[in-house]
Amino acid sequence: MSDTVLFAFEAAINGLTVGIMYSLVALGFVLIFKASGIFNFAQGVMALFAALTLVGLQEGAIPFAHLINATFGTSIHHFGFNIPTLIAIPLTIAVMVGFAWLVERIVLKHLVNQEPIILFMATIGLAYFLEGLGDIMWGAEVKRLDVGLPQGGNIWFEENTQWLGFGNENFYGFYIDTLNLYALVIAAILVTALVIFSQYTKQGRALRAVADDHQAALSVGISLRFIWVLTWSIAGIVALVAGIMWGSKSGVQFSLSLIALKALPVLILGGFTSIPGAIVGGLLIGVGEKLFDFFMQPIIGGATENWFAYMLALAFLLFRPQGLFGEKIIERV
Amino acid sequence: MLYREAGDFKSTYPSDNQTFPIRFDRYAYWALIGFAFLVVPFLLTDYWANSIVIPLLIYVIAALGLNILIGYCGQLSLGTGAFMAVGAYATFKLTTAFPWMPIYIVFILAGLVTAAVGVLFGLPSLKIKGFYLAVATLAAQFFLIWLFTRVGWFFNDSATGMISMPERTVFGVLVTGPAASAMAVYMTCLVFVVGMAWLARNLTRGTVGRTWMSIRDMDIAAEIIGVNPLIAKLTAFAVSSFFVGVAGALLFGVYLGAAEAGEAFGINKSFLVLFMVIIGGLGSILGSFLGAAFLIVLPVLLKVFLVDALGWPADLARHLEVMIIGALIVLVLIVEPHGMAALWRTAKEKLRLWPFPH
Amino acid sequence: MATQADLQSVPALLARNATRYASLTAYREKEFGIWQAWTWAQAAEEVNAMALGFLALGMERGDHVAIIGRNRPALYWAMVAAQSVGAIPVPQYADAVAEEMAYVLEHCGARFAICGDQEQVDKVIEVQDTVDCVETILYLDKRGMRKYDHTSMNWLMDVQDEGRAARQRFEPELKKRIAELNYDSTCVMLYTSGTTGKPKGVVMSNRNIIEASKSSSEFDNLTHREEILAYLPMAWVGDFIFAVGQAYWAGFTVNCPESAATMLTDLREIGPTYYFAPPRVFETMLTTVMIRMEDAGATKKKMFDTYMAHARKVGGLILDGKPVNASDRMKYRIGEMLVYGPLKNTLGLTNIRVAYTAGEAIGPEIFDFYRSLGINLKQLYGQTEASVFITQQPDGEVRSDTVGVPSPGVEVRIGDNGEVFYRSPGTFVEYYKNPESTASTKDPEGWVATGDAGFFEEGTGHLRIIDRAKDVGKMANGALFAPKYVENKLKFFPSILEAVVFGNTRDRCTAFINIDLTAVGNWAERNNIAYSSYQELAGHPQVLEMMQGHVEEVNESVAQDPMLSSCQIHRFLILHKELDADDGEMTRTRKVRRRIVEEKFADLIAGLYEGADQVYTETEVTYEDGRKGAIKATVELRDARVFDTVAASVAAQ
Amino acid sequence: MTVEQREQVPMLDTQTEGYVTADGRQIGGVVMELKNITLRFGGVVAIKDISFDIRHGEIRAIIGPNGAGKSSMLNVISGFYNPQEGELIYKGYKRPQMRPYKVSRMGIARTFQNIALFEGMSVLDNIMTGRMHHMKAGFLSQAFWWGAAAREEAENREAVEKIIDFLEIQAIRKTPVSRLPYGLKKRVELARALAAEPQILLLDEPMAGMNVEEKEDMSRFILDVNDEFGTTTVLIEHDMGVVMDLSDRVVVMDYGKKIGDGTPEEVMNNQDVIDAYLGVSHD
Repeated sequence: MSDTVLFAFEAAINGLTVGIMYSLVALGFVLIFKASGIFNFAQGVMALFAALTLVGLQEGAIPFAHLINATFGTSIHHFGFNIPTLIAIPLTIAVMVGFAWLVERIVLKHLVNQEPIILFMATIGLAYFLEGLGDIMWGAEVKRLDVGLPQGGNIWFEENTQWLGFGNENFYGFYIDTLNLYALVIAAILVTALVIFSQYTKQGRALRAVADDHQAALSVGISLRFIWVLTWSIAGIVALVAGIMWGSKSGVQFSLSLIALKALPVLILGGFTSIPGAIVGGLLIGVGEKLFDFFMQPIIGGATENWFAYMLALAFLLFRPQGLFGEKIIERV
Repeated sequence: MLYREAGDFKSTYPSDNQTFPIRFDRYAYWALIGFAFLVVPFLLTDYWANSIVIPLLIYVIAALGLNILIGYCGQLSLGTGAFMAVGAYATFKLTTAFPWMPIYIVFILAGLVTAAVGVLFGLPSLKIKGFYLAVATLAAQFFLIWLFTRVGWFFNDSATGMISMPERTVFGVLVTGPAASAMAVYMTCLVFVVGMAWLARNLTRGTVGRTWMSIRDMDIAAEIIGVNPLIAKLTAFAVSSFFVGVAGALLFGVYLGAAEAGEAFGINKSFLVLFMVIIGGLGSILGSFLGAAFLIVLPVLLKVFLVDALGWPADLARHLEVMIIGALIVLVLIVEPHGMAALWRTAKEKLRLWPFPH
Repeated sequence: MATQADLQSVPALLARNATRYASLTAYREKEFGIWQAWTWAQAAEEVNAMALGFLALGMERGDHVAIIGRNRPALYWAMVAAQSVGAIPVPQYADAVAEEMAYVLEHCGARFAICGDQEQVDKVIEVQDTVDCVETILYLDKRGMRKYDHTSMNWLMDVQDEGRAARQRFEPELKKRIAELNYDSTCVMLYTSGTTGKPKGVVMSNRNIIEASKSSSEFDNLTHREEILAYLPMAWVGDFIFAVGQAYWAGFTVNCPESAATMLTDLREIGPTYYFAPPRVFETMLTTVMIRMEDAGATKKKMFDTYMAHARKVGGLILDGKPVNASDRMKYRIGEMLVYGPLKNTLGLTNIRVAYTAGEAIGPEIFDFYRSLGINLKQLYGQTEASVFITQQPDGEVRSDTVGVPSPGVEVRIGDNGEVFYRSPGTFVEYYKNPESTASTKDPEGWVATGDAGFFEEGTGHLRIIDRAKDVGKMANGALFAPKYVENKLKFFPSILEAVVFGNTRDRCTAFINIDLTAVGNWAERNNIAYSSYQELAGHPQVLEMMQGHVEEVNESVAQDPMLSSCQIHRFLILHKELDADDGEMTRTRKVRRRIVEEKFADLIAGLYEGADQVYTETEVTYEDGRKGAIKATVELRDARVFDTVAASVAAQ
Repeated sequence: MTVEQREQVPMLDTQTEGYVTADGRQIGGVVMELKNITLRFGGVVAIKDISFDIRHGEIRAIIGPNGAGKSSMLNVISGFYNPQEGELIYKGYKRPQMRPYKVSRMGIARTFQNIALFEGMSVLDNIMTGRMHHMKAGFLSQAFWWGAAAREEAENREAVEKIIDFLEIQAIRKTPVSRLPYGLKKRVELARALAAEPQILLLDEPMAGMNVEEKEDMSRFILDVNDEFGTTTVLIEHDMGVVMDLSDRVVVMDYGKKIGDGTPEEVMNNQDVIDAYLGVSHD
């Protein structure tokens, strides 16, 4: 079997794992969009913020240390103790829930029944705010995030895929980062959890009710504000997961918030209101851009990941504006 | 309070829908123009020119452009940075390819090139709206930047991958390159700002403007009463991109002097200009000025205050700035979705009704 | 250049202006969103064309031409055009109901009726069932006229076009007719809405109008630069003098508002330099100012009050050029910048050079309010029969309680019964078809009885009007009874719109009161008192309380004046309906028709004197559309504290 | 031959005779004829095989219970929906499928059931937008406010002011429409439609949600418009009384089918119509 195919195949697999990231972020988008019709641009930054907070807690860093030092000329950095991951994660979740609550209190409450575009811009503002806040709280330098997920190539997988070479001697089996396997699993678990939550819990049903029809939901006495806090909290948790994945792979840094932008085309493909859509879309884009880059690199040069997703989405929009899973809109006057 | 409108009546339609119908405003406007052209040039120091005045003027043009697209025609765009890049690279290619070409012409041509590109990326707007369109424009943003950084032709295969502006003169006065005097650069920018603000006003006051606004307010109804959405949207994209392109051309040509698409015109530029428009006021020419001024002056103030005065590390100040801007956006949208321009309007109304509260 | 001799008619003045002020603006009208303007030359052409058109329609010398509609240039032109062909314009009140109109048309035998719009045309057509003199109807506003039978009807603009077309044929005839006009030919006929009985047609010669306009223009040295807003009813002599007489004499610009609804905005846009308004207009203006300031923030309110207080202190003096110390002047200047200037601006009074009020007494604080702002508001005393001017206040001698000194060319004397008589070039020719009342008003030497009682102040030589002569009566105890004097004092309270005092030949005085719905209504809101109608508010105990307070205040001040102290009000009630011209209780110029009120509300008056606490009554009312209905109410009667003065008994001897 | 050329062709077919209305107005020949129009949304049939004509200068009413397909009918005429079957003959020519803005350029203007004004613009600008087709100034002339643009602006403002005066909305000329009460908005929308100087004026429930005197005003305006400009008017209305006073001929629809067509009197005495209104045939 020829190298190209194999390498293409490997590229695809890596794409798949990157795709999971996109899917996770997109997932957050979809949740909030379904529940409140808000297009939450800050989702990516939330992931970054969550990751930063987690790291900070683990290291027992002092929040706003830089700020304090700058103002009082002190030079404090750490409390001098570390918080075990298993405690740090719940704490971080708590922080994200708190954040969700604040967002509802301070922002959303005042922006009800504004046009979606205004809300969208508000979330852009939110993203900036959160980004600045994260940097000020925990410092801007790139951080290693280790939640005990094994790193490095996965020998087992490599050995057990060698036979696919069919005697091609410079093929030693597919290389894949163990972390990515975990990522796959965790993502799967997360989605299932979400599904179960929305199917079998009271809040979950309320959430779906709101997603289907605001007015109706309100009329049966579901508190919209509660739902918002809820969805933003969940989005926060999803963000944390995404943050952990990305963070432990390539360190916690600003680039993380850029995947937020990547999530946009994902949504275009998947449709704004469909959870499976988000997952599929994410994977599609992930695989797509890797393969595209793999084949195009020699012809038009590399780094096409920067734009491939958007161009794909654009092309898509022109032919199926409502996305893969969205339903057609009939205009009326 | 300052207004004396009694006896200020209109006996022709042109005088009735002139830009400043109220006598007092008219005088104020001319006074300001006079000040900008006759006084400022002689007070201008290099520090002021480079840290505030010139970037301010350039971004006003960009904000005007984006405001036409979002504020007047209701088409959301996140590709401003890339379109500025188009303007910049067009300037570079034109100046290097046709050394004889007068620099002002170059800037205008650069604008036109951008307009063409803008129309191209505006085409999807005929089928898609809102966030979807935003994504389409993101495609422009990333694709174009990628193009400018990857394809050697655009930067004449310079080793650094950067483009740098050769020296050009107007009436024998050097206006580009590091040696250009602050005054010359200022004057160049001022001329463009005044000219383009005037264009923007003309376009928004008449038929074109009304077609744009009708599309913004209710596109279906607009089409049914006879607005051709194709023309309306594409003209909006063209004009908007033209403005943004010129802004980019000036930014590179007279201000930066050298640039690399990646940093100079990244997605953050898009957001910066977007914020100027939001904070300043959607659908308001004045707003574009206010917004640009605000977001140019704010960082300088913060720097002066935090870094120079309090001696904070620069990066910390940066982060605080980002945070504050973000918070401001949210605040503005909550308090006054129509931005500073709207606040100004209300203030003015109060003045006109003075001493009555309403 | 035209000399005095050949300026003996309004058309002649127009001809002069068409050359002297050719390119200056004669008329402006807010229409289609902008101020359409006509220069004197253009105006002359329009009038000329219209006159030719009238000739084409066979308008004859001495024909009466009824003009019915709101103030519009074309209607003013119609009047002058009519004069040009030797006919007599008869402007009428646009808001007159059909009957009133019927009487006037009948009485003057108008052959032509020129209407502003469909509404007026409909009225005339309705009248035509009974009145057969009207041969031709012309209208100005085409709107909705398409369906009408046009056999004897025409659009004014078409008439003009016909005129233009027929210039060749009629030019000579028109020239001839204009030439015939002289000082003695009739200029206009105006119907006085006499406070009693049917209106009388006052015949005014060119001499009356032009002389009056001339001398009054000189009195206030009005120039061609003045701007006035023509918003007063065209049928009122004042409007004719200001918008035609003086305007043509001085050559200044007449501005017509777009509609009643936009009057205030239009006033503000034009910013007149010469302005007339009856007291009630100034009154409502002041009330609205005060109401609007109520909602102002504390600091602003404070600033407003302090500076207004200061204005009251020195504003008037500064306006009269009296000495005021530097610091006060300074403070006034600041006030001008912060309050007075902006206030005048929002009211549209910034450019006022001369403003007049007349017709009724004006409340001192209202009067002073405007003067303190630096607006040269003055009072004049006049009548239709006098072509307005009898007395005027010269600059610098302005007070709220007098009506000034005799206007130039006017002789004034006080009859032994205290009635005011005058004689002037402005004095009217006669009452049309009514020699006896002509004789009873105007004696052979040309002295005219005003029907008002008054006296000249020692020292100043200013005239003071107490009341209508016939209303000044004697009380049972022989003391002097001057109801108007007391009523005015009452009406000076913003919350009182109208008051009627009774007591002639009786032992004590009583009063009806109409509350001001705006002022009291606003007060009610602030004290969250709910009310649904005038009637309900009028019946509210707290309102009664307030009125009681006012009445007693008045009594106290009346008590000061030995001559009139017995006019104190012993009992009063708040009337359950607003006095209204449509019900004949007032004239169109809103003067109370005392007799009619007395008859109509006899039961209430009886109640007041029998000392009842409540009276149940039913009153017939006419709605705007002419339908009739009845208001039922139980009115509460109140006693008021009176202040006895030794003087009262003295006067009684 | 293109749409624009068609526009030039003098209207009306000569065969059909006009008629004279009760109040003695001369009604001309057929301006528009709808033949066997059928409109579906997916499975749903909104309009089923409907035919009727509209004559020059008449006031034509379409009535029927909710969901009868009245609005859909109007949308077909204004080109917003394209019927799957049937044809629409306008001024003697079959009208091909075309974008709504082209339809409006052929002299068809309309108002909307739930007001569709441009909330962000002043009353004046809204009405000016209605005159789109009368503004021909080129883009550059606009940009530099040279001759044509400035001149056109003034000329069209004049035309618009006539309409403002006609509908008695001088006082709100420069107010942003978002600040207007419902009744006035309706009036402004009518003004915007009139500004186009249409040959056919479509009114979709012009009096929905108005109080009595607002209705009276609106009726007066509709009649005056028809009277002053001789505009052919097609209106949808619920209020039977109003329809009977206003309209010359009435089409009655129910469940997408035509159940009656004729003068108000005829329609009133039509059994199907009565049933439909009493809801006999329904639920």
